[in-house]
Amino acid sequence: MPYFLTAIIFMPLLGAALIALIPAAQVRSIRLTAVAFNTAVLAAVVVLGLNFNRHTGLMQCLEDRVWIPQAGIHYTLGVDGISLALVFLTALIGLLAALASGGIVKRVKEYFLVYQVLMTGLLGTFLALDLVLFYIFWEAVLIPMFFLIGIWGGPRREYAAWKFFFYTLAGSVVMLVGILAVYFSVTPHSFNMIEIARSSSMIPGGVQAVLFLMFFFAFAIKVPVFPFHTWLPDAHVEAPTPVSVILAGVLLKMGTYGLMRICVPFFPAGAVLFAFPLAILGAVNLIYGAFAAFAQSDFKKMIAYSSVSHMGFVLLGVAALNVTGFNGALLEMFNHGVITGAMFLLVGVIYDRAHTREMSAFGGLASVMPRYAFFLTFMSLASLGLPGLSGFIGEFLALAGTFFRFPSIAAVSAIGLIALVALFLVIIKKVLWGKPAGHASYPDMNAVEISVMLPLVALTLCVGFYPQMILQFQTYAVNALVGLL
Amino acid sequence: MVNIAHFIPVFPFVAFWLNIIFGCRLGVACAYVSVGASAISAVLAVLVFMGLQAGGGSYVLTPWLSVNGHPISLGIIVDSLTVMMLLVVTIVGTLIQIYSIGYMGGDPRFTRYFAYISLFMSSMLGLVLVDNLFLLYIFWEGVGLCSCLLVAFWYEKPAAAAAGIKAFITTRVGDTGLLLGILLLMSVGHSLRFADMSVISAPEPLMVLAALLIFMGAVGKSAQFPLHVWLPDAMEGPTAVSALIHAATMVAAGVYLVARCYPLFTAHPLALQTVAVIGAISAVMAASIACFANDIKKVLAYSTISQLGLMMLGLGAGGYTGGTFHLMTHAFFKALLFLGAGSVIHAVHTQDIRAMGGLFNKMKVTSVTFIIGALALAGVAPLSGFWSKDEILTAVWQHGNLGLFIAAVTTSFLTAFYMTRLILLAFFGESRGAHKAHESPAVMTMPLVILAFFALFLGFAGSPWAHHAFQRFIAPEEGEVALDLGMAVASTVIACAGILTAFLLRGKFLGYKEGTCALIENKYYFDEIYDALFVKPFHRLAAAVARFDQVRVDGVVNGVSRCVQELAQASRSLQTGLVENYLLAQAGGVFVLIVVVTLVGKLCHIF
Amino acid sequence: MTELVFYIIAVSLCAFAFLSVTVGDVFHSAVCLTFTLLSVAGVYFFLGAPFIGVIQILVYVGGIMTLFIFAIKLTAKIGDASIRQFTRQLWPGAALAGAILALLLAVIRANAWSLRLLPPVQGPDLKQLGVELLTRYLLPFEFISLLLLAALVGAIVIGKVKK
Amino acid sequence: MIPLGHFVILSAVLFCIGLFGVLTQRNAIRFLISVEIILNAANINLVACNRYLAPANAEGQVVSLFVIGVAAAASVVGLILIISVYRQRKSVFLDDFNLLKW
Repeated sequence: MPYFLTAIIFMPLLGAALIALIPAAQVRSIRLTAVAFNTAVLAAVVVLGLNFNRHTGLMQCLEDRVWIPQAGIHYTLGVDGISLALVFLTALIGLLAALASGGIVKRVKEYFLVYQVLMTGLLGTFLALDLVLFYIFWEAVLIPMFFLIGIWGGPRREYAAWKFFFYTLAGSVVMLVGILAVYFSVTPHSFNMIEIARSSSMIPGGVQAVLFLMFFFAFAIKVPVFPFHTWLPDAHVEAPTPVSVILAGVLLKMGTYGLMRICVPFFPAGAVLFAFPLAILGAVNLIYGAFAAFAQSDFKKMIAYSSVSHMGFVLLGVAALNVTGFNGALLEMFNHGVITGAMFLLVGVIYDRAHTREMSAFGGLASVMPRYAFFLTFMSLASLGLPGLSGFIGEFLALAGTFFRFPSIAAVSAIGLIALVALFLVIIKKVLWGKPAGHASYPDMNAVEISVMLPLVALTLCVGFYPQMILQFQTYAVNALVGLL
Repeated sequence: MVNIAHFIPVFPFVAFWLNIIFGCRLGVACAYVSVGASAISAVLAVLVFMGLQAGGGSYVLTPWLSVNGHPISLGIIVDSLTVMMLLVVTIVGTLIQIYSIGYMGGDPRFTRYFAYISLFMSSMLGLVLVDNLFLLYIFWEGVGLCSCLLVAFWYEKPAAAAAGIKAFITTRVGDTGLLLGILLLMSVGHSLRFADMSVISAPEPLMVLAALLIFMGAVGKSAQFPLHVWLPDAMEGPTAVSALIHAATMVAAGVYLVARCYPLFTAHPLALQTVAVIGAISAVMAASIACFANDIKKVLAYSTISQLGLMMLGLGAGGYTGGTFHLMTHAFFKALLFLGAGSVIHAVHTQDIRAMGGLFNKMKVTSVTFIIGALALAGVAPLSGFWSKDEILTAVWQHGNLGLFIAAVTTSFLTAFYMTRLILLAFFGESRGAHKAHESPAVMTMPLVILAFFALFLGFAGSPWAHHAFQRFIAPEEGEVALDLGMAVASTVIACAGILTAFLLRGKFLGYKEGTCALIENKYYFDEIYDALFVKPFHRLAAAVARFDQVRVDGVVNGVSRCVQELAQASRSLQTGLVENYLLAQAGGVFVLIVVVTLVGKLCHIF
Repeated sequence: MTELVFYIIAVSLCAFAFLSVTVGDVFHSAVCLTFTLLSVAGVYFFLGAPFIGVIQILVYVGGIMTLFIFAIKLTAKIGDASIRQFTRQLWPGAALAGAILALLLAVIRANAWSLRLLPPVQGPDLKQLGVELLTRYLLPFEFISLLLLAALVGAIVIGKVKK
Repeated sequence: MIPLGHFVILSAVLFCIGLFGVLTQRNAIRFLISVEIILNAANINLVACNRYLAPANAEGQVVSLFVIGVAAAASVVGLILIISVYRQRKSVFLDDFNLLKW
């Protein structure tokens, strides 16, 4: 199908245009339009997945048009096993977060407008194959996110929004310089990501190392890698629930996706050189995030820091530079999107009722809200990496990959595993267990909330039981990636 | 018949989802769903057992995952060890679930209880069926989760909630070792299948390390020293749970794991020796604590640790049959003891044995079955415990290490002692509580009777009269076995000595002043030490990390932004608005420019 | 002889210029400027550019200086000598100006063309100037006229007293 | 005969006096006076160089004519601005006009 990827990317934007035409007072039709368009995107992505050739590591559905010939910039799109799962995740989380946006009552029209633009940026980032195009989409994500946090956020929203914006921008600027440097260091000069990956051996080792670091800096902020992570808790705490879900579920993956799409294939020598430091950073992320999360008193902040911890697994997997590690990293990216997205939804559910996120204010909710208790327990267990649920497979593969390359780091990371268990059990204990006090009147989760959770629960279970569901799409792409090293 | 084995865990799993989703509507009926499911599993297990006569084997259901090019398949292993575990788990599990109908009756979360139990059954059965370590790990964590959820079943009680978390985290420490062991085995041994355990060749130190890491998982799950601290606390859960999970099945999984990976251990004596030593330490330590415990369930919990230690000791000393045999007999009589204790607690609403007394006349069935269980545990011939314990003692004796043998003997003696003390205090003497005790309903006593039957006669499977059927079943390759008569006499004498000592000291039990043996009464201060060594530092470290994050890491970020602001602020004051200042700066700039241009010109001339 | 006259003019030129930026009274400084401008005109005559010299006298002394005197008179009371006439950066300014002078002098000294003497060829005469202005430099020339017109209009607009 | 250097030196001295004035004058009118001195210094330079270095051409003189013209325009506008500001603020001192900052 020609222009199928273009259609996927710009469908949300079309939705935005349509929403712009609806009078602001018709909140209901605005919501419906947004949901409808996100459903359409999800359907299109499912069609894409069904037509996806699982037996090749090459790019599929390629689209290539000259865009700015004077600068050698093309409009290139394509999908492979590395991006497919993330595109699906984006579409799914996008739809669920749109469904969960019922709590947004302020300037609904603007909200969904910005939201749709965000979706276009996210999908574009994962599908772009031209560095300049990638950069444009990358930045296009930043601006709507800035507004979503800055306008619809909590009390310290402006601080959080600015912090997020400047932090990410600082990384992007370095990346822009890196993009230009890459363009000039390959012959023929090209922004095409496939060609650059193919001719990566042309770049001398030292240059590769420097460029690797430049790109890594940009991606590290997005992931976020310790010590560039402090924007994340602030942004999460201030962002409204659906935005948090997008932020944790999809946005963070842009960083790790960049690592796998750009850092490793473009600069294999740099990747090999920095694999060990990267693995150390992964272990630090894992342990540090878990510990930092443990001491928080704000529910959302705990989950935010646990995200930092989980992204440590992804880093470990990438640092392993082997098939197992890459598979684990990709799977963990997907799983983290599903699980942590669900966790933020659950935090939102309880925040809607209690209007606070202080852990000390909860307790005994298992008796008051049994369905909520089920979902929270389920997702916490998935988060802590309980075997049988999806989180475990990704973590295990990432850890196994690391173990094959750096056994000592994998062994140290085990501390993080224990800390994560402690963290999520304590969350369960503090929120659900104990005697209910003062909040006996909270209604249990309603149909909309449950219907948003159910697909995530189903995915968590299915991937946990049958990881090939996701892995089968990425096998060849990962093998191709390892082949570049 | 063997290849129906993989259906065994499916039924409880279905029962779990049925109870979770339709639990509210099913009400009390959900108990029948769970009991029915595990009864079907039991029937299947028996069928598999009978099919085993035609030869066991392992089969692969489906490839599942590929790690580093090594396929991990969903494979099932069916051999004597598996079948023994299947039988134990399904039979004991079914009986305990029946018992639970009475014991948990009226609980507001009745359905939830049975859902968890079914999930546990399913995980436990999966655990013993799978043919490789990786899948075992999955179910291993699954039973750990169920244990945690069931210990914290009455989560309104802070102690229960804390115990649940403690159970999960402590075992998770061991499990992390197991996970690392799996990774190590995978990277050096290239196979996780139990069938390949004996043929894996890799550098000796790495294999020892792998074996020890795997053993670490067993230590956590079987509550062995030094990870035993969670099991006594886990007694906060419903007593039926204690019986099923924390006595009969789950805690025995550690022993099962060692038995399953036995070739790995026997190939490396250091690993095997470690197993024996850890088992010996656990056995003696826990037995000594049990002598001073006053909570009926705590006595039994420590007894469980001690007996599991004894099994480990047996395995470590090379007594494969002894260890596994004791695992089986112990499952039955310890389940019986716990259920009996539950029955008592149900009747008197206290767990303190000093507040019981004189129950024998009020609760005939419970008392008799409990005493049968206690005697079996104490190892009095010819009850089941005698036979299995005798095997272990023989094995340890033949192993030749005197220290280990003394430990085993001491454990036997102490076991007989504390069980007699428990019975004397709880069932005989005067009634010390103002309670009207009564016998439990039939749904609870019936399983007691059945279990007592097993406790009485199961041991004969290992006796000469049955031609050592168990030994031939579990380890046919070990060849002809014979009863060491001397050892049998010795072990009976030891047990009797323990019982006798308890009788002699019976007057002193009640008047015993606390603090005389502070070290043992306080469980060797393990909780306190761990609290000071791990728990508190963990919290402190977490707080420190959070503070560090806020102050230092974020401080740097905010500091950078503040620097920019300050810089802007500072450069603001340069903008005086006075044209003369601007001009001065401009002229200065011109001056500098001229200097630079001339200098550069000069330099160009020079070079 | 002519050299001597030139040097006298040069020295007085510098002196008047210096006085015009240092004397206390603004009116005096305007007078000094007048003399400065006249001296500059004199220098032009020495350089064989009598037309420029005449224009200098006409435009500057006749036109611009008149404006200055008007301006000074219109802002009358500031002629008061007691008011501080220098900004706070007198000495930095003086030092910088001196430094630049020293630098310029050094540069001039170091260059050979500074010793060049008057060439025998006659300089451009009035006719040549006129032709150049109306041919090659026609556009700038017209721009200057436009600029003057704009300045005129602008001055009227700005100077108009608003009611 | 007078060497070119002397004219240039004269121009330089005059320029620096003007520069000094520009840097130090508080009174706006004297500021403008200083500007005129600088312009004259430039003019001397232009005419002198024209005469000495390229006597056949008239560029220097043409440009100096332009300079005079522009200077005239500049001082007209400058002075009228000063008068206008004086009407508003009753001051011609530059340090009283420091609103254009931050």
